[in-house]
Amino acid sequence: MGVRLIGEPFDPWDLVRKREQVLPMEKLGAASVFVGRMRDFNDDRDVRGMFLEHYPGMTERELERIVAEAESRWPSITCEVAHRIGAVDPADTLVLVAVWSAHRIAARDACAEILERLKHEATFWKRERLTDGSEQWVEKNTPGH
Amino acid sequence: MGVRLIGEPFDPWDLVRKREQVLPMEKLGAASVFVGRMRDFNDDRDVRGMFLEHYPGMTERELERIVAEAESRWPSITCEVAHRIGAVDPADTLVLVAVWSAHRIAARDACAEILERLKHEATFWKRERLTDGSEQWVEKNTPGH
Amino acid sequence: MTITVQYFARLREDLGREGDQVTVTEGVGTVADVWMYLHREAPPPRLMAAVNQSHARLDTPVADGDEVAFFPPVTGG
Amino acid sequence: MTITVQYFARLREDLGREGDQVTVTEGVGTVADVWMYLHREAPPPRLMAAVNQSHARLDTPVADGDEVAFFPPVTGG
Repeated sequence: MGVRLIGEPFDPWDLVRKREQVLPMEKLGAASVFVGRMRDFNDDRDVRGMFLEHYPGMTERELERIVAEAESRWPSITCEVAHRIGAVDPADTLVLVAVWSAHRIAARDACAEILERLKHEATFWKRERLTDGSEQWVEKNTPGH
Repeated sequence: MGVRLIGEPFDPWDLVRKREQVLPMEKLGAASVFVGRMRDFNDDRDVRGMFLEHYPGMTERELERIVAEAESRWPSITCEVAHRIGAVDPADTLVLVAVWSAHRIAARDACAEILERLKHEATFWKRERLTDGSEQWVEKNTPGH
Repeated sequence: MTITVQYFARLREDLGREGDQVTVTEGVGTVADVWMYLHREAPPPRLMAAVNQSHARLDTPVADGDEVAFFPPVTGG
Repeated sequence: MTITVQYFARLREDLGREGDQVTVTEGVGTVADVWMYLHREAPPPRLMAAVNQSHARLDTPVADGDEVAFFPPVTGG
């Protein structure tokens, strides 16, 4: 399991590649990866920037719990999860969920499940900065399934 | 739409990153990527290598049709699909399906749909080389949903 | 009984502080009781809570030394 | 009517050749007819086919100049 909070811009594909360098890739026929990025719009608002607040200590624990529960449900998987914290610009990566497995169904299902649980359980809160300089908290995430 | 057949080992994350350099990433909040690799086992067989035969002309057309139909069903998506052909070693990437969208559900659903249709419609055939030197054709793909 | 309370995100801004300290001898047995004791009103709708950095419900019991957090719905990912 | 036939994968190996040429004046109207004409037996189970590089069924019509392909179930990805 790899879970990390990152306070500056990062390249998700670099994280994925680095993790693969220490995995037995000849055993892992499937990799399912989700990358979420900051858009410069949300609903009908133009968004210029964002701040990602978290609950130090609890956020890491929640991410580790979510991944551990996925690994217990799909024992064959290997996971890498990263989440941005702090001040974020449009197009920056907010979240990476990468799941490797021998077979595609476990990788795909576990990747989707980890992302949905992260979005509804992990203690992050987004505050948007709009083009007029005002700021507002995002009220809630949209359901994913 | 990007669809390509590749005759030598390639880094799927490099392809993804290069494509992103020409995409409006501040509009694309979600990227869903699947990478399939050659395993050194299949069912209970140890596999030493593989040859990927295809139908030149038709294979490209089928991939383009599959992607075009996904883009018509999910109009917001952008896709990159690559598939290896020829002689392949364990851990080599066989297939990349990357889908970008403003929202995660379209990206995830389209990525899964393109992969399943590719596996059951695109004209590729795998011949495995086993550890005793014998070769055999893979009979069929396993259902993905 | 002493309980440390933390607030996050919009709730922290609305309340104008990062946390509170609760020191009581009786009448505070659950997460909801902690909120009521501090704010003299029922917890607002959609309030989320944690006890010792694990998600909790309003009827989750609290004990001496616990860290209780209140926050709005999470919006990560 | 002239039809170019191609075989792929295991079928190509089993037949020992990459393709056939069909030149007939009548009696060959569908993909199944092409197979029957060339092999004097019904198409084997799970045989797949294409006409002019698009997936076809055994009852898909064929016409002069068509490219017909026969192959086993695909196994890409």
